[in-house]
Amino acid sequence: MLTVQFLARYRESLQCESEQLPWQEQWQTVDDVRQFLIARSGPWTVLEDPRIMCARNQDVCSLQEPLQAGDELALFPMVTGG
Amino acid sequence: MLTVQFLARYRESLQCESEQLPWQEQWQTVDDVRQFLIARSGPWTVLEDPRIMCARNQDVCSLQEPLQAGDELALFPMVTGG
Amino acid sequence: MSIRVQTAPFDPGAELNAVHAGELGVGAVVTFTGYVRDINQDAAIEELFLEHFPGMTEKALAKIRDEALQRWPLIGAHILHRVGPLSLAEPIVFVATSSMHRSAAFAACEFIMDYLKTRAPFWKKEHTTTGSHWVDGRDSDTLAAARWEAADKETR
Amino acid sequence: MSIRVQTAPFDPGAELNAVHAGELGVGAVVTFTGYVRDINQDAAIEELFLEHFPGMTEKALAKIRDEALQRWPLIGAHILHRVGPLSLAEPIVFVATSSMHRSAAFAACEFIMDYLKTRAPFWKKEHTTTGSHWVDGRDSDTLAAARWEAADKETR
Repeated sequence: MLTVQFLARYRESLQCESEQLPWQEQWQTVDDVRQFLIARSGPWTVLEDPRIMCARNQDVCSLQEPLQAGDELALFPMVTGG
Repeated sequence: MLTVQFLARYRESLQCESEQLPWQEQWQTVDDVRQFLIARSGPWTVLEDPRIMCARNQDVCSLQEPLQAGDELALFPMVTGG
Repeated sequence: MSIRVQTAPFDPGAELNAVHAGELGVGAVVTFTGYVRDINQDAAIEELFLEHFPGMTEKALAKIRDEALQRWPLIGAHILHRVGPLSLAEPIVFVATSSMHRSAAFAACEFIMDYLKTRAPFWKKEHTTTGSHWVDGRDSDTLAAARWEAADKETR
Repeated sequence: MSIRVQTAPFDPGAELNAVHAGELGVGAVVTFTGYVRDINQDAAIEELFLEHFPGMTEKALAKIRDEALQRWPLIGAHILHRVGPLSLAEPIVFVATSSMHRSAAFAACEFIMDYLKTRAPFWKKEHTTTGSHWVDGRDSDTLAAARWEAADKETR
Protein backbone atom coordinates (compact mmCIF):
# COMPACT_ATOMS: atom_id res chain seq x y z
CA MET A 1 0.00 0.00 0.00
CA LEU A 2 1.09 3.58 -0.70
CA THR A 3 -0.65 6.61 0.77
CA VAL A 4 -0.63 9.64 -1.55
CA GLN A 5 -1.65 13.09 -0.34
CA PHE A 6 -2.49 16.02 -2.62
CA LEU A 7 -2.15 19.55 -1.33
CA ALA A 8 -3.31 23.09 -2.13
CA ARG A 9 -4.02 23.61 -5.84
CA TYR A 10 -3.60 19.92 -6.67
CA ARG A 11 -6.13 18.89 -3.99
CA GLU A 12 -8.64 21.35 -5.44
CA SER A 13 -8.07 20.28 -9.07
CA LEU A 14 -8.28 16.58 -8.22
CA GLN A 15 -11.03 17.00 -5.64
CA CYS A 16 -9.03 14.49 -3.67
CA GLU A 17 -7.06 14.98 -0.47
CA SER A 18 -5.60 11.54 -0.02
CA GLU A 19 -5.64 8.17 -1.74
CA GLN A 20 -4.48 4.67 -0.82
CA LEU A 21 -2.86 2.89 -3.78
CA PRO A 22 -2.16 -0.85 -3.81
CA TRP A 23 1.65 -1.17 -4.05
CA GLN A 24 3.00 -2.05 -7.51
CA GLU A 25 6.28 -3.92 -7.83
CA GLN A 26 7.50 -1.80 -10.79
CA TRP A 27 7.41 1.45 -8.76
CA GLN A 28 10.91 2.52 -7.85
CA THR A 29 10.80 6.30 -7.45
CA VAL A 30 8.34 9.09 -6.71
CA ASP A 31 8.28 9.88 -10.41
CA ASP A 32 7.03 6.36 -11.28
CA VAL A 33 3.96 6.93 -9.09
CA ARG A 34 3.49 10.40 -10.54
CA GLN A 35 3.53 8.99 -14.12
CA PHE A 36 1.04 6.31 -13.05
CA LEU A 37 -1.32 9.06 -11.81
CA ILE A 38 -0.83 11.30 -14.88
CA ALA A 39 -1.77 8.30 -17.10
CA ARG A 40 -5.28 8.51 -15.64
CA SER A 41 -5.54 11.68 -17.80
CA GLY A 42 -8.23 14.36 -17.35
CA PRO A 43 -7.66 16.38 -14.16
CA TRP A 44 -4.62 14.20 -13.27
CA THR A 45 -2.51 15.96 -15.90
CA VAL A 46 -2.18 18.77 -13.31
CA LEU A 47 0.67 16.60 -11.98
CA GLU A 48 2.67 17.33 -15.16
CA ASP A 49 3.44 20.70 -13.50
CA PRO A 50 7.22 21.18 -14.07
CA ARG A 51 7.50 22.82 -10.63
CA ILE A 52 5.82 19.96 -8.78
CA MET A 53 7.27 19.24 -5.32
CA CYS A 54 7.06 16.08 -3.24
CA ALA A 55 7.71 14.74 0.23
CA ARG A 56 8.35 11.16 1.27
CA ASN A 57 7.29 10.43 4.84
CA GLN A 58 7.05 14.18 5.46
CA ASP A 59 10.52 15.09 4.23
CA VAL A 60 10.84 17.17 1.08
CA CYS A 61 12.57 15.03 -1.57
CA SER A 62 13.24 14.92 -5.30
CA LEU A 63 11.17 13.06 -7.89
CA GLN A 64 14.04 10.55 -8.06
CA GLU A 65 13.61 9.56 -4.40
CA PRO A 66 13.20 5.75 -4.05
CA LEU A 67 9.87 4.58 -2.61
CA GLN A 68 8.79 1.43 -0.89
CA ALA A 69 5.50 -0.12 0.17
CA GLY A 70 4.08 1.57 3.26
CA ASP A 71 5.50 5.02 2.44
CA GLU A 72 3.47 8.19 2.66
CA LEU A 73 3.96 10.32 -0.44
CA ALA A 74 2.79 13.93 -0.71
CA LEU A 75 2.55 15.75 -4.04
CA PHE A 76 2.19 19.53 -3.99
CA PRO A 77 2.79 22.67 -6.05
CA MET A 78 5.75 24.98 -5.43
CA VAL A 79 5.44 26.35 -1.91
CA THR A 80 4.57 30.03 -1.37
CA GLY A 81 4.80 30.68 2.38
CA GLY A 82 6.73 33.33 4.25
CA MET B 1 43.31 79.16 11.56
CA LEU B 2 42.58 75.45 11.89
CA THR B 3 40.33 74.00 14.57
CA VAL B 4 41.41 70.54 15.75
CA GLN B 5 39.18 68.38 17.93
CA PHE B 6 40.36 65.34 19.88
CA LEU B 7 37.87 62.66 20.84
CA ALA B 8 37.50 59.74 23.25
CA ARG B 9 40.84 58.16 24.23
CA TYR B 10 42.86 60.89 22.51
CA ARG B 11 41.00 63.64 24.37
CA GLU B 12 41.76 61.88 27.65
CA SER B 13 45.45 61.28 26.86
CA LEU B 14 45.97 64.84 25.66
CA GLN B 15 43.73 66.39 28.29
CA CYS B 16 42.57 68.57 25.43
CA GLU B 17 39.21 68.64 23.68
CA SER B 18 39.86 71.25 21.03
CA GLU B 19 42.64 73.52 19.89
CA GLN B 20 42.92 76.47 17.48
CA LEU B 21 46.10 76.31 15.41
CA PRO B 22 47.39 79.28 13.36
CA TRP B 23 47.34 78.12 9.73
CA GLN B 24 50.73 77.11 8.27
CA GLU B 25 51.30 77.40 4.53
CA GLN B 26 53.18 74.08 4.29
CA TRP B 27 50.16 72.07 5.51
CA GLN B 28 48.57 70.24 2.62
CA THR B 29 46.87 67.18 4.12
CA VAL B 30 45.45 65.91 7.40
CA ASP B 31 48.62 63.90 7.87
CA ASP B 32 50.79 67.04 7.76
CA VAL B 33 48.91 68.46 10.74
CA ARG B 34 49.06 65.11 12.52
CA GLN B 35 52.86 64.98 12.06
CA PHE B 36 53.10 68.57 13.37
CA LEU B 37 51.24 67.50 16.51
CA ILE B 38 53.25 64.28 16.99
CA ALA B 39 56.44 66.37 16.84
CA ARG B 40 55.41 67.96 20.12
CA SER B 41 56.34 64.54 21.60
CA GLY B 42 55.23 63.40 25.09
CA PRO B 43 51.50 62.61 25.20
CA TRP B 44 51.11 63.71 21.55
CA THR B 45 52.71 60.49 20.32
CA VAL B 46 49.29 58.91 20.97
CA LEU B 47 48.50 60.26 17.48
CA GLU B 48 50.98 57.74 16.01
CA ASP B 49 48.17 55.18 16.47
CA PRO B 50 48.13 53.22 13.17
CA ARG B 51 44.32 52.98 13.40
CA ILE B 52 43.79 56.73 13.84
CA MET B 53 40.69 58.10 12.11
CA CYS B 54 39.89 61.64 11.07
CA ALA B 55 37.08 63.84 9.84
CA ARG B 56 37.32 67.08 7.88
CA ASN B 57 34.39 69.40 8.51
CA GLN B 58 32.49 66.51 10.08
CA ASP B 59 32.93 64.03 7.23
CA VAL B 60 35.09 60.97 7.80
CA CYS B 61 38.12 61.21 5.49
CA SER B 62 41.56 59.69 4.97
CA LEU B 63 44.85 61.07 6.29
CA GLN B 64 45.59 62.14 2.70
CA GLU B 65 42.56 64.48 2.61
CA PRO B 66 43.63 68.04 1.57
CA LEU B 67 43.05 70.74 4.18
CA GLN B 68 42.68 74.48 3.97
CA ALA B 69 42.61 77.37 6.41
CA GLY B 70 39.30 77.57 8.25
CA ASP B 71 38.69 73.81 8.23
CA GLU B 72 37.58 71.88 11.26
CA LEU B 73 39.65 68.75 11.71
CA ALA B 74 38.76 65.96 14.14
CA LEU B 75 41.23 63.24 15.15
CA PHE B 76 39.91 60.16 16.89
CA PRO B 77 40.63 56.48 17.58
CA MET B 78 38.92 53.67 15.65
CA VAL B 79 35.20 53.92 16.32
CA THR B 80 33.49 51.24 18.45
CA GLY B 81 29.76 52.00 18.32
CA GLY B 82 26.88 49.72 17.44
CA MET C 1 14.63 27.90 20.01
CA SER C 2 10.92 27.92 19.31
CA ILE C 3 9.11 26.70 16.19
CA ARG C 4 5.48 27.82 16.13
CA VAL C 5 2.74 27.45 13.51
CA GLN C 6 -0.47 29.12 14.58
CA THR C 7 -3.77 30.56 13.37
CA ALA C 8 -3.74 33.31 16.04
CA PRO C 9 -2.24 36.72 15.16
CA PHE C 10 1.07 37.64 16.79
CA ASP C 11 2.97 40.80 17.72
CA PRO C 12 6.41 40.99 16.03
CA GLY C 13 7.65 43.60 18.54
CA ALA C 14 6.78 41.40 21.51
CA GLU C 15 8.51 38.47 19.78
CA LEU C 16 11.70 40.49 19.24
CA ASN C 17 11.82 41.55 22.88
CA ALA C 18 11.17 37.98 24.04
CA VAL C 19 14.24 36.73 22.14
CA HIS C 20 16.58 38.94 24.12
CA ALA C 21 14.75 38.45 27.40
CA GLY C 22 15.09 34.69 27.04
CA GLU C 23 18.79 34.41 26.25
CA LEU C 24 21.81 35.44 28.29
CA GLY C 25 24.87 36.84 26.58
CA VAL C 26 23.15 37.92 23.40
CA GLY C 27 24.96 40.75 21.63
CA ALA C 28 23.02 40.79 18.36
CA VAL C 29 19.47 39.94 17.33
CA VAL C 30 18.38 39.98 13.68
CA THR C 31 14.70 39.64 12.81
CA PHE C 32 12.73 39.23 9.63
CA THR C 33 9.00 39.98 9.58
CA GLY C 34 6.89 39.30 6.50
CA TYR C 35 3.54 41.08 6.20
CA VAL C 36 0.45 40.75 4.03
CA ARG C 37 0.83 43.78 1.78
CA ASP C 38 -1.79 46.42 2.34
CA ILE C 39 -1.46 47.79 -1.15
CA ASN C 40 -1.04 45.50 -4.16
CA GLN C 41 -1.26 45.50 -7.94
CA ASP C 42 -4.67 43.92 -7.51
CA ALA C 43 -6.41 46.33 -5.16
CA ALA C 44 -9.34 43.96 -4.87
CA ILE C 45 -7.62 41.54 -2.49
CA GLU C 46 -9.71 41.17 0.65
CA GLU C 47 -8.03 38.37 2.53
CA LEU C 48 -5.17 35.91 2.33
CA PHE C 49 -5.52 32.24 3.24
CA LEU C 50 -2.44 30.24 4.26
CA GLU C 51 -2.81 26.50 3.73
CA HIS C 52 -0.19 24.18 5.19
CA PHE C 53 0.51 20.44 5.53
CA PRO C 54 -0.11 19.87 9.25
CA GLY C 55 1.79 16.58 9.54
CA MET C 56 4.91 18.06 8.04
CA THR C 57 5.04 21.80 8.66
CA GLU C 58 6.71 22.00 12.06
CA LYS C 59 9.08 19.20 11.15
CA ALA C 60 10.13 21.04 7.97
CA LEU C 61 10.70 24.28 9.88
CA ALA C 62 12.70 22.51 12.61
CA LYS C 63 14.90 20.94 9.92
CA ILE C 64 15.62 24.38 8.42
CA ARG C 65 16.31 25.82 11.89
CA ASP C 66 18.66 22.92 12.71
CA GLU C 67 20.58 23.39 9.46
CA ALA C 68 21.09 27.08 10.37
CA LEU C 69 22.33 26.07 13.83
CA GLN C 70 24.86 23.73 12.25
CA ARG C 71 26.13 26.35 9.82
CA TRP C 72 26.52 29.33 12.16
CA PRO C 73 27.43 29.88 15.84
CA LEU C 74 23.99 31.01 17.01
CA ILE C 75 22.62 31.48 20.50
CA GLY C 76 19.05 31.09 19.28
CA ALA C 77 16.88 30.71 16.17
CA HIS C 78 13.11 31.13 16.23
CA ILE C 79 10.46 30.68 13.55
CA LEU C 80 6.80 31.68 13.85
CA HIS C 81 4.36 31.29 10.93
CA ARG C 82 0.67 32.05 10.64
CA VAL C 83 -1.77 29.69 8.90
CA GLY C 84 -5.45 30.06 8.03
CA PRO C 85 -7.13 33.36 7.15
CA LEU C 86 -5.08 36.57 7.37
CA SER C 87 -6.16 40.17 6.98
CA LEU C 88 -4.29 42.81 4.98
CA ALA C 89 -1.19 44.21 6.72
CA GLU C 90 -1.04 41.38 9.28
CA PRO C 91 2.32 39.71 9.99
CA ILE C 92 2.62 36.29 8.29
CA VAL C 93 6.06 35.16 9.36
CA PHE C 94 8.65 36.11 11.96
CA VAL C 95 12.20 34.76 12.11
CA ALA C 96 14.72 35.81 14.75
CA THR C 97 18.35 34.77 15.12
CA SER C 98 20.67 35.76 17.94
CA SER C 99 24.41 35.43 18.31
CA MET C 100 27.44 36.98 19.92
CA HIS C 101 28.37 38.70 16.65
CA ARG C 102 26.19 40.14 13.97
CA SER C 103 27.40 38.45 10.79
CA ALA C 104 26.23 34.99 11.91
CA ALA C 105 22.81 36.35 12.92
CA PHE C 106 22.34 38.13 9.58
CA ALA C 107 23.39 35.16 7.45
CA ALA C 108 21.33 32.65 9.44
CA CYS C 109 18.17 34.77 9.38
CA GLU C 110 18.35 35.21 5.60
CA PHE C 111 19.18 31.50 5.13
CA ILE C 112 16.14 30.46 7.18
CA MET C 113 13.85 32.72 5.13
CA ASP C 114 15.28 31.50 1.79
CA TYR C 115 14.80 27.87 2.80
CA LEU C 116 11.37 28.49 4.35
CA LYS C 117 10.25 30.10 1.07
CA THR C 118 11.28 27.04 -0.96
CA ARG C 119 10.94 24.03 1.38
CA ALA C 120 8.29 24.67 4.02
CA PRO C 121 4.81 23.42 3.06
CA PHE C 122 2.77 26.62 2.98
CA TRP C 123 0.59 27.86 0.13
CA LYS C 124 -1.02 31.29 -0.20
CA LYS C 125 -4.48 31.76 -1.66
CA GLU C 126 -5.76 35.28 -2.33
CA HIS C 127 -9.43 36.00 -1.89
CA THR C 128 -10.51 38.93 -4.06
CA THR C 129 -13.83 40.59 -4.84
CA THR C 130 -13.94 38.58 -8.10
CA GLY C 131 -12.91 35.16 -6.74
CA SER C 132 -10.00 33.24 -5.29
CA HIS C 133 -6.66 32.16 -6.74
CA TRP C 134 -3.51 30.40 -5.58
CA VAL C 135 -0.37 32.53 -5.54
CA ASP C 136 2.34 31.33 -7.95
CA GLY C 137 5.73 30.23 -6.66
CA ARG C 138 8.61 32.51 -7.63
CA ASP C 139 11.78 31.40 -9.40
CA SER C 140 13.63 34.18 -7.58
CA ASP C 141 13.02 32.28 -4.33
CA THR C 142 14.44 29.08 -5.82
CA LEU C 143 17.53 31.01 -6.93
CA ALA C 144 17.91 32.63 -3.50
CA ALA C 145 17.93 29.22 -1.82
CA ALA C 146 20.33 27.78 -4.41
CA ARG C 147 22.91 30.47 -3.57
CA TRP C 148 23.48 28.86 -0.15
CA GLU C 149 24.15 25.46 -1.70
CA ALA C 150 26.64 27.00 -4.14
CA ALA C 151 28.37 28.88 -1.29
CA ASP C 152 28.50 25.63 0.63
CA LYS C 153 30.26 23.78 -2.18
CA GLU C 154 32.81 26.58 -2.63
CA THR C 155 33.95 26.41 0.98
CA ARG C 156 34.33 22.62 1.03
CA MET D 1 13.32 57.40 7.58
CA SER D 2 14.36 58.42 11.05
CA ILE D 3 17.87 58.97 12.41
CA ARG D 4 17.91 59.27 16.19
CA VAL D 5 20.77 59.61 18.68
CA GLN D 6 19.54 59.69 22.25
CA THR D 7 20.48 59.18 25.87
CA ALA D 8 17.04 57.77 26.76
CA PRO D 9 16.49 54.00 26.66
CA PHE D 10 14.30 52.63 23.87
CA ASP D 11 12.12 49.59 23.22
CA PRO D 12 13.26 47.57 20.15
CA GLY D 13 9.88 45.82 19.86
CA ALA D 14 7.98 49.10 19.75
CA GLU D 15 10.45 50.37 17.14
CA LEU D 16 9.91 47.31 14.93
CA ASN D 17 6.14 47.69 15.07
CA ALA D 18 6.38 51.42 14.32
CA VAL D 19 8.28 50.71 11.09
CA HIS D 20 5.41 48.72 9.64
CA ALA D 21 2.72 50.99 11.06
CA GLY D 22 4.33 53.98 9.37
CA GLU D 23 4.78 52.62 5.86
CA LEU D 24 2.19 51.40 3.34
CA GLY D 25 2.99 48.51 1.04
CA VAL D 26 5.74 47.00 3.17
CA GLY D 27 6.22 43.27 2.60
CA ALA D 28 9.43 42.74 4.55
CA VAL D 29 11.06 44.34 7.57
CA VAL D 30 14.55 43.35 8.73
CA THR D 31 15.87 44.62 12.05
CA PHE D 32 19.17 44.51 13.86
CA THR D 33 19.35 45.16 17.58
CA GLY D 34 22.66 45.36 19.40
CA TYR D 35 22.67 44.91 23.19
CA VAL D 36 25.12 45.48 26.00
CA ARG D 37 26.09 41.91 26.84
CA ASP D 38 24.91 40.78 30.22
CA ILE D 39 27.64 38.20 30.54
CA ASN D 40 31.19 38.91 29.44
CA GLN D 41 34.72 37.58 29.78
CA ASP D 42 35.23 40.32 32.34
CA ALA D 43 32.39 39.74 34.79
CA ALA D 44 33.30 42.94 36.62
CA ILE D 45 31.74 45.28 34.05
CA GLU D 46 29.18 47.49 35.74
CA GLU D 47 28.23 50.01 33.09
CA LEU D 48 29.00 51.01 29.53
CA PHE D 49 29.49 54.63 28.48
CA LEU D 50 28.93 55.63 24.85
CA GLU D 51 30.78 58.79 23.84
CA HIS D 52 29.96 60.38 20.51
CA PHE D 53 30.90 63.48 18.46
CA PRO D 54 27.72 65.55 18.72
CA GLY D 55 28.40 67.82 15.73
CA MET D 56 28.93 64.89 13.40
CA THR D 57 27.01 61.85 14.66
CA GLU D 58 23.61 62.35 13.05
CA LYS D 59 25.21 63.58 9.83
CA ALA D 60 27.40 60.47 9.65
CA LEU D 61 24.41 58.18 10.25
CA ALA D 62 22.31 60.00 7.65
CA LYS D 63 25.12 59.58 5.12
CA ILE D 64 25.23 55.81 5.75
CA ARG D 65 21.43 55.60 5.53
CA ASP D 66 21.44 57.57 2.25
CA GLU D 67 24.09 55.30 0.74
CA ALA D 68 21.90 52.28 1.59
CA LEU D 69 18.90 53.98 -0.05
CA GLN D 70 20.95 54.51 -3.21
CA ARG D 71 22.16 50.92 -3.34
CA TRP D 72 18.88 49.08 -2.71
CA PRO D 73 15.17 49.64 -3.47
CA LEU D 74 14.04 50.31 0.11
CA ILE D 75 10.78 51.67 1.43
CA GLY D 76 12.41 52.82 4.65
CA ALA D 77 15.66 52.77 6.64
CA HIS D 78 15.85 53.76 10.30
CA ILE D 79 18.78 54.10 12.69
CA LEU D 80 18.54 54.64 16.45
CA HIS D 81 21.64 54.78 18.67
CA ARG D 82 22.03 55.33 22.39
CA VAL D 83 24.74 57.57 23.86
CA GLY D 84 25.80 58.24 27.45
CA PRO D 85 25.63 55.68 30.26
CA LEU D 86 24.08 52.26 29.50
CA SER D 87 23.28 49.40 31.85
CA LEU D 88 24.02 45.74 31.15
CA ALA D 89 21.57 44.06 28.72
CA GLU D 90 20.18 47.39 27.44
CA PRO D 91 19.77 47.90 23.69
CA ILE D 92 22.53 50.12 22.22
CA VAL D 93 21.57 50.27 18.56
CA PHE D 94 18.53 49.49 16.42
CA VAL D 95 18.50 49.44 12.62
CA ALA D 96 15.41 48.61 10.56
CA THR D 97 15.06 48.37 6.79
CA SER D 98 11.84 47.74 4.90
CA SER D 99 11.23 46.82 1.29
CA MET D 100 8.87 45.01 -1.02
CA HIS D 101 11.19 42.00 -1.13
CA ARG D 102 13.41 40.57 1.51
CA SER D 103 16.84 40.43 -0.14
CA ALA D 104 17.14 44.23 -0.34
CA ALA D 105 16.07 44.64 3.29
CA PHE D 106 18.61 42.03 4.50
CA ALA D 107 21.52 43.45 2.51
CA ALA D 108 20.77 47.07 3.43
CA CYS D 109 20.41 46.33 7.16
CA GLU D 110 23.75 44.51 7.28
CA PHE D 111 25.41 47.22 5.17
CA ILE D 112 24.19 49.95 7.54
CA MET D 113 25.54 48.06 10.56
CA ASP D 114 28.92 47.37 8.91
CA TYR D 115 29.32 51.04 8.00
CA LEU D 116 28.02 52.28 11.36
CA LYS D 117 30.61 50.10 13.11
CA THR D 118 33.47 51.61 11.10
CA ARG D 119 32.40 55.18 10.23
CA ALA D 120 30.00 56.53 12.85
CA PRO D 121 31.71 58.49 15.65
CA PHE D 122 30.85 56.42 18.72
CA TRP D 123 33.30 55.08 21.30
CA LYS D 124 32.55 52.59 24.06
CA LYS D 125 34.10 52.86 27.50
CA GLU D 126 33.60 50.07 30.00
CA HIS D 127 33.35 50.90 33.69
CA THR D 128 34.44 47.97 35.85
CA THR D 129 34.93 47.42 39.55
CA THR D 130 38.67 48.00 39.03
CA GLY D 131 38.54 51.05 36.76
CA SER D 132 37.52 52.22 33.30
CA HIS D 133 38.91 51.43 29.85
CA TRP D 134 38.13 52.26 26.24
CA VAL D 135 37.00 49.34 24.11
CA ASP D 136 39.38 48.50 21.23
CA GLY D 137 38.20 48.73 17.64
CA ARG D 138 37.98 45.42 15.82
CA ASP D 139 39.71 44.59 12.53
CA SER D 140 36.82 42.20 11.77
CA ASP D 141 34.54 45.26 11.53
CA THR D 142 36.92 46.96 9.09
CA LEU D 143 36.95 43.80 6.97
CA ALA D 144 33.14 43.52 7.07
CA ALA D 145 32.78 47.08 5.74
CA ALA D 146 35.46 46.51 3.08
CA ARG D 147 33.46 43.60 1.64
CA TRP D 148 30.80 46.04 0.40
CA GLU D 149 33.36 48.15 -1.42
CA ALA D 150 34.84 45.03 -3.08
CA ALA D 151 31.35 43.86 -4.09
CA ASP D 152 30.68 47.30 -5.47
CA LYS D 153 33.79 47.24 -7.67
CA GLU D 154 32.96 43.78 -9.01
CA THR D 155 29.56 44.84 -10.28
CA ARG D 156 30.79 48.01 -11.99
